[in-house]
Amino acid sequence: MHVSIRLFARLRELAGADEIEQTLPAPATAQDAWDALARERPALAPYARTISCAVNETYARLTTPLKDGDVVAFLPPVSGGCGIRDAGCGIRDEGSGMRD
Amino acid sequence: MHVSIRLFARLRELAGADEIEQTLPAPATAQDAWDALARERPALAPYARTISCAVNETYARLTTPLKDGDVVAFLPPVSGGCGIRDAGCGIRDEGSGMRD
Amino acid sequence: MQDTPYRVTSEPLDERLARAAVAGAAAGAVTVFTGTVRNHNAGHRVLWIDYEAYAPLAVKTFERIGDEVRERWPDVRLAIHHRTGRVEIGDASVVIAAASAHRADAFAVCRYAIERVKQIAPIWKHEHLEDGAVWVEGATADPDDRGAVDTALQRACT
Amino acid sequence: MQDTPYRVTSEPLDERLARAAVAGAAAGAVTVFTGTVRNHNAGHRVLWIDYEAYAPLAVKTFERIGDEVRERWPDVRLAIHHRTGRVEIGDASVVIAAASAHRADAFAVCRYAIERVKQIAPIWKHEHLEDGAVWVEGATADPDDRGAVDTALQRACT
Repeated sequence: MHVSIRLFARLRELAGADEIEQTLPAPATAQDAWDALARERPALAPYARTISCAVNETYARLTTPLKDGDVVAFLPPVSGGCGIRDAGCGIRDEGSGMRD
Repeated sequence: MHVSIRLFARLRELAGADEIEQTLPAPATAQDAWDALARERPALAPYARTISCAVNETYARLTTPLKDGDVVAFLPPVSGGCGIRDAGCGIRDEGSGMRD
Repeated sequence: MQDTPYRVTSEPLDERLARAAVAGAAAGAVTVFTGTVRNHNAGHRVLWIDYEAYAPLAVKTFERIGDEVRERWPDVRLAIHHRTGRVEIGDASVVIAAASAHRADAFAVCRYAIERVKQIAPIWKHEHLEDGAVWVEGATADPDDRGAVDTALQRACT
Repeated sequence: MQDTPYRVTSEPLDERLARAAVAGAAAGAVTVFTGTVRNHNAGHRVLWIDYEAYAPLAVKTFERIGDEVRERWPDVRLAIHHRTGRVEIGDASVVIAAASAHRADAFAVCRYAIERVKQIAPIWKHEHLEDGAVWVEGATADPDDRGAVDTALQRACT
């Protein structure tokens, strides 16, 4: 099956693309899509345990089965909201920054 | 001694005046000024236990000694802030309204 | 007027003025609370509310609340603007702004300040209903009452 | 646009739009939270921040936060506006407005919503410093994580 993968923020930069067409043997889950992606782009591998995933613009578990044509997004840990990671808005609980 | 008394809200309406010149035998406290006021205007008497007092535009105890020329304000229970007494802004703890 | 943190005014309130009075490059978080006049109260239709204030004492009281805030939250900036006179349904009677580097403090100070305003500001509501007018009487104002301060702190979640 | 409660936009944010999206005659209390970009971070001078979002999922996530709020606080109205792209120092990255008949709920919902935005909105900060740029990575977004919801509720003082 063919799925379209969307990448954001540092994942996008590490992969050098925000959109990647991926072919997977059926049946496949979102986890399978990630595994295929990270095999081809080992720089992404360290994110295996911290990504979130969305299928067709809806948050989904990595165990979600995929269908042909699905859009699968992989999201690094998020940091929306306000200000600055350790001070602005009191964001004391966020992880450290990732240098480009 | 002479002091100038200021009244607000329902106290003002009950007294029919917002400013009253009062002569008091010296020495006198804010409590003495209230007592003289309430003697002359018995409608104010029910407020004896719930008034606050300010002397020269500063909150003061009723035990504060007065000087000639002081401005003494007597304040009924306050209700500033927002909305409505039992609903607007969640003002659930306020007293009931006082009909004119 | 633009940057006056503590105001009692018969003019309509504008949240932007309260916000401008606390804004600064160090503030990552600004919380603005607006209290407005509602159109009903315990089953009675409210037509409008007249707010009466002892204005010079009210401004001093806001400054005192500012001092209380500074002692506990030294880095938070606060503004309190309260309206007097006739306030129509939907219009703001009070606007409170708090700015801080930390959102927890901006929320806490804003909440603390509205509680203290209600407890000790020399201001009175005169509700105008269809069948007459009612003076609303809440708390006996006592700025030194520690119990009231503790209640305000508790409601501010601190 | 005037009354859109949930927005992701590259335009500068205006608190009045978020306020307008929640205002109504039943609301006696409106709380507006604004998060702005600060000029320093852990000793580094910040020049500006780029916010990247997965916009359609971000709007859906705001709607989800709205659903969570409605379940717990049925009478509170909520708006969440988040900016994307380059945001200069002092400018707002996020504005959250909550309106209620009760001030306690307006404060609680506003605080709950900013905590949830930080936990689960698919949005990323790219800080531009004098010596380069840094991706800020916070929480792994998991909308179904009850522990995160409990943390947000606790911070909302409920």
